[in-house]
Amino acid sequence: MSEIKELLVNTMEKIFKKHITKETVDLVDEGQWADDVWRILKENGLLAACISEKAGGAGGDLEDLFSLLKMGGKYAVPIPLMEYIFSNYILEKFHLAPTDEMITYNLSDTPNCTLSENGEVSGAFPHVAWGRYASNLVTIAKGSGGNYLVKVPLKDALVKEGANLAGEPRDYIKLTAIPVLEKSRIIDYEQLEEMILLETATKCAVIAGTLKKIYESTIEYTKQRQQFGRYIHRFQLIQRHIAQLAGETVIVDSAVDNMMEALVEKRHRHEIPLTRIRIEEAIRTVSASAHQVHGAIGVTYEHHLHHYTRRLWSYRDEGRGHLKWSQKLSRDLLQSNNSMWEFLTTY
Amino acid sequence: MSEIKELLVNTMEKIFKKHITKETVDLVDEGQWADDVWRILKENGLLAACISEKAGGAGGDLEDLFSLLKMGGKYAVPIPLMEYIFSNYILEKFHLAPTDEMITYNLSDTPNCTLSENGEVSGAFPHVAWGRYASNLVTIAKGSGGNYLVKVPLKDALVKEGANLAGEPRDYIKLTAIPVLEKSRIIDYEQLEEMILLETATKCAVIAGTLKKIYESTIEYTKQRQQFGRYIHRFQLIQRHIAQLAGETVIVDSAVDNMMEALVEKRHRHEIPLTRIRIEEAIRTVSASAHQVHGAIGVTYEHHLHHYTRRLWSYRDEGRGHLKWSQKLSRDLLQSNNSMWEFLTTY
Amino acid sequence: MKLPSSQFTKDQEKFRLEVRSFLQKELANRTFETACDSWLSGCNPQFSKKIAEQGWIGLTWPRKYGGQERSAIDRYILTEEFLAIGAPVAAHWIADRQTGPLLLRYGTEEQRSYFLPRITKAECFFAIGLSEPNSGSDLASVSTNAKKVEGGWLVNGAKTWTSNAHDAHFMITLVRTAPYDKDSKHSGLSQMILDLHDKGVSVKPIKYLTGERHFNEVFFEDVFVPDNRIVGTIGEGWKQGLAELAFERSGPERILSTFPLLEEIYSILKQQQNKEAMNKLTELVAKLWSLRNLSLGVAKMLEQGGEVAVPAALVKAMGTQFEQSIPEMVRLLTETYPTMDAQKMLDRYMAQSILHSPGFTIRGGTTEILYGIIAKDVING
Amino acid sequence: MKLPSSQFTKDQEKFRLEVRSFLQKELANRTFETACDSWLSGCNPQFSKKIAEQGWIGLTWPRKYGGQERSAIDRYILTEEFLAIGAPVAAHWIADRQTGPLLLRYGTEEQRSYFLPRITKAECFFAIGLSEPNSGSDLASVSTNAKKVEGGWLVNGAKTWTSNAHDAHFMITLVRTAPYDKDSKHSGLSQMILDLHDKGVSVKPIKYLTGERHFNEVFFEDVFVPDNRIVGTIGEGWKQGLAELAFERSGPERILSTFPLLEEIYSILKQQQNKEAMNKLTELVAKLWSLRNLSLGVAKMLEQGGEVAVPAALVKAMGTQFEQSIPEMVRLLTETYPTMDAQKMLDRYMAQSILHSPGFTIRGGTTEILYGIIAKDVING
Repeated sequence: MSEIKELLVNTMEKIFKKHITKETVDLVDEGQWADDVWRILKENGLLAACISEKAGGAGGDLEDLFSLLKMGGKYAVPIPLMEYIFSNYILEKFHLAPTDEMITYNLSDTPNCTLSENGEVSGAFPHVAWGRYASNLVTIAKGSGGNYLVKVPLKDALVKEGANLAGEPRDYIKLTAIPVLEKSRIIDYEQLEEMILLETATKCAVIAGTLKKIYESTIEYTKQRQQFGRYIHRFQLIQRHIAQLAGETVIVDSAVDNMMEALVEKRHRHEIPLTRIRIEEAIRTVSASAHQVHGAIGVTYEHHLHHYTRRLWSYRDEGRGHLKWSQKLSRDLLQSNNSMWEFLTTY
Repeated sequence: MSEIKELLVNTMEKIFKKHITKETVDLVDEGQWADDVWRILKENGLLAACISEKAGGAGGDLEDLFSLLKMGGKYAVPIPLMEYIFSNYILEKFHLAPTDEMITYNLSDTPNCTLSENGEVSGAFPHVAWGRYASNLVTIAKGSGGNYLVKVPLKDALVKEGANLAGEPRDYIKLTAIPVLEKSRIIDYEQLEEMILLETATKCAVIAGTLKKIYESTIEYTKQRQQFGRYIHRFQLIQRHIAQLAGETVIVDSAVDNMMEALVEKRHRHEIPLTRIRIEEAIRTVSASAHQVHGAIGVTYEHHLHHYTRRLWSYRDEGRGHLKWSQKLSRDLLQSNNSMWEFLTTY
Repeated sequence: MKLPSSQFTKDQEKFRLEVRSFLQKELANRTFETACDSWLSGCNPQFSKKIAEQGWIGLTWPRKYGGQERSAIDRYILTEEFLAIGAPVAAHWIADRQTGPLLLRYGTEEQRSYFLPRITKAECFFAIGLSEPNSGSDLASVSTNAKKVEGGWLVNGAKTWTSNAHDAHFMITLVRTAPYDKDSKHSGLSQMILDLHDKGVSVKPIKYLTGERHFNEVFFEDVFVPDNRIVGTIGEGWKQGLAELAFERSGPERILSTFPLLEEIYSILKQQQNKEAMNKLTELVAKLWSLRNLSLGVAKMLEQGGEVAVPAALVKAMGTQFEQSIPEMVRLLTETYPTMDAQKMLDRYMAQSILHSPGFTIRGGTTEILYGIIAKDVING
Repeated sequence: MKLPSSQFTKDQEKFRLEVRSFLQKELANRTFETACDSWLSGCNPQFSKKIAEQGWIGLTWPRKYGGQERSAIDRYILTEEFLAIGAPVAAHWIADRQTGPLLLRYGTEEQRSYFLPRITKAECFFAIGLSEPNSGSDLASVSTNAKKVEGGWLVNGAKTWTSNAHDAHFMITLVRTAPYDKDSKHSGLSQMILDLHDKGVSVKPIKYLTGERHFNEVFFEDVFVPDNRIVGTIGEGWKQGLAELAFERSGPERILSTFPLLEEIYSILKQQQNKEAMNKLTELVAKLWSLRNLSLGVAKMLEQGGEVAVPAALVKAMGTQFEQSIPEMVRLLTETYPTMDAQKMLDRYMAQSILHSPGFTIRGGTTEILYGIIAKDVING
């Protein structure tokens, strides 16, 4: 990472650290909107990261975007940071206008939403992230001749509130003949796949940040907690947990960095699925080890650990998960003429 | 277990302990026949266990048989104990005459061996246990109208020597128009399955004995070996291995006992596959943990550990293994009208 | 360690079906909803009343105390059926599993006649007061203390992680009746029955990570405990408590907490006729089958009075890892979207299992502590 | 710890293909047979000669010592290609990986000019003498001692588990040059180059569990080591040895020992067009991909002079568990009958992998020791 990037990350982290406390994150569980966090991130231009300046964004490259997403994961940011940024990023990438209104998205490789001839969208979506707060939805609609990326207003949508395991809004949204605000040209299968790849990549970055937070926080705990008259990090069985936490965290961190570079160099077709598949084990190991080390205190609402572990348990089942990515990668491997070693060493 | 049974087991164990040393087991790797062991077990009537007295056997029930097989596994007995006993057991069960000549068997649910009208057997078998030493082979041959259990002499067979990972003879045997010594009536699919169930059950007993030996021997080692000035059983990470070894050993022991009782009560259709499937994990965990605890000394030929671990690694891939048993059980589960809980609690 | 195998008698089979059909009827009548981890987090006093009406609390206890004098195996069967269907039996669980046997072993006649009949009628629920804010796994370090006064003891201190203390009437409390002696860490501890509604007792909820109220901190400020509420012998509290551990550790609740999820995925895979996933499921079934054999073997051995410390601790260590692994395995067999209020039962049981799982390998002795106990027992014996 | 990512330059890619095509040709010519764990158990001095002829031993070393002055990443690529194809490079492995860098860092000019060119020509193989019969993981407790005499040192004692000492010419030996001091366990140790053909040295084979000769006990009876064979500073042996550990721990040989088996099962599953098994295989591929990124990241960081003790130890701890898991995973994907002389490559690689696996998590630092090292480093820093 260049020095200027490091400076940027440090500045970001200062803002997150100052404004996102346990109590702020609790707001999500209480069904409240963390307006301060939203306002401050917006004021600091963080919500416009990686949107070009000509489209009203703050500029920056993919590396900045990923740093921000990791930070969002690390602080369990109680607003739709990833959803807002990703929606706008996709809009710009497909030549629609980003917005500074609240926006979220829903992506599926088998869209169950239609676009009529006169530009009206109808369809239903389960589990739309932060849907109740959003003014707009980005999604794929099946229209004449193919699929379109559309931006739809939500003020006339039917919204039924729901939540994921972390208490984050995941709302059922039904659209009945809602006129689109904008639509793209026809999107082919590869373009749709590309969007889903990108979505998965952003999720991986968020998860990497969350894993890191759990790791750091658990290490800290082992330095403070005593049992049988010793700090618990001195017990071999705790050391084993520490080593496993460190291992999974550094593996995912390095996987996400490599994935991000692959994305920059447009050779990410396999790197994103590989990262996503590998993250599965990290989530399992890290959440289990962290809770085991924390003991009873870690399963209380008072302690902050669950804000991160519940998010991991939620995120792994949202969007295209490891099962589907395994099948996808598996198909490519079955059709490949390369050896495994060639697959791993050819870019 | 009744007191008389316990006495029997203790007597058996004394014989095994006295006559089966590391050096005796080494003979197998050296390609030698452990004649002393064979002679002594025979003299003590152990090779005729569970064969009825009227068929020239020593009597005894399934519990005795399983105790003997466990003992065979525990001492890595360097002769075809299980093969000899099982062959004769099957012969008697299907109304053919047991023999006191050396005998082995080959079973497959898709026999690739034919029985001609004039009673001659032709076919080839890979990996026949101790084939080079056997005078007779028990196997299934496809004849007119169906499958038959046959006893075939091996003196005119083509034998190519081979070995499993433990160095035990596993020979390629080819029969060309060899006249059978005896054949059964036509054997139907259920009867064939029943034979394979029985074979799997006997293997499970042998494996249970081998697991127990590794467990006991590893515990002993942790009491003798010092590192960093302490006995290694005092280190938490070694204690974790000890607990896992104890857990897998006691689980398999109890599974085999339950399986054996089910066999006695003829409700073993699922108990044998369940035992065999569960054993898979025990082999993996026990062999890995035992080697890890022993460190470098445990991978030397000088140490006895490998005689047991190599046998486990061999046995798990012989006969019908966990993959096929999983598929079998899976088929039953897919067709069942019971709930899982009914499946587990109904006999 | 040779354990008995897991056959049941005809009468036992009959009893199982009787319990099962009762529970299925109650389920159909919506008296309760199936849930994972219901034995500890499903506190429903009304439902416990119904169980009491069947005579199923204190099943093994003497008739003169309201029990049925049935065998421990009958009780094992009863408990299994509760767990398999995910019934909310937490209200009376501790009193039935721990308090009853403790009083039958160490209690006075007065204590037995007073408490046991009330427990069997589900009129009297118990909590356990062991852990303290700073003790964690190191139970010998408890510092809640009782000072001798005229006619009884004055208790000061606090207990934490006491499940369901807010619904319980009494608490078996481990207190220090003599100063801590580092050379004899386990001496000087005693067990007392504390009335949770007494003056000086305050119960403060600790929210579980799901936001549900589940366990509590309980504070004592000069709480007077009369002499007749001491259990057993003063100073023998540690030993008395240990004696019950094998029962607590080896029960079916260390294997079956997430069973409803396993049952549900089985039903789904059958509907799908999904061979590939069912092949994988057989491994879970084999694990469960063998753990259950072990747990049952320990139960039978306990009834015969055999030594079972190691296998009992093994059931807890291996069983809780097994129940914890079920949601992680199930998610490899089908796609799920776990939420606590999901319509699809699979998703709901997944959510319950995932969120309650972390506790399985912590409560009642962490896996790490158990490994040490098992290894020491194996080495010494 | 932020590690560099694993991109290669065009030149590096070219070099990889050059190595690969050389090895494939040799394989086709039957110069060697692919085998698992060949980097440590495949000792073939003739093959090492061929590698030397390519200039591929001491690839990174200064030209004046016979090296090519290539980058550590080039060497990483070279090593990976050896491992991926399972080439028998054990004869020169230790000299190339450890002795060369050690002498370049701590050796005298005379030692460098004498040994390095010979190593690069595959004329001179090295072993390492660390463990002793009673030291095991506790290396600080070594007791082989060297006494100062006129012009050198007299060495007495024994080393054990020295891989390939029977094929090596010299051994870098850790000896005690000052009495053991329990308050400063790591002081008083020194590194010396011992000629294995010297008077007083005897090499006794220790058979591996496969029956193969692989490691040895080496005994010293008044072996004279001249002063010019001391490496670095007397008393600094522990520190000098530690400095190289990151290289030793994080290399591709901690991930790829069983790679030929993975390659073979991939080819079989493709032939079978076995979707179900291939789905499972993607998990192994993702693990390997991520471990390789980590290992490469450490290699790049090392070249930049960064601090990598923790991630290097993590590569060893996680990587060796991964390579050990491959045979266990492969057997879930297809039926196998592993034997050492099987015709089917899958069965042969399975046998090699199963029988050699136990050593992976023991040699070069047991997993248990690594966990402690990692945890301590993490906690302190």
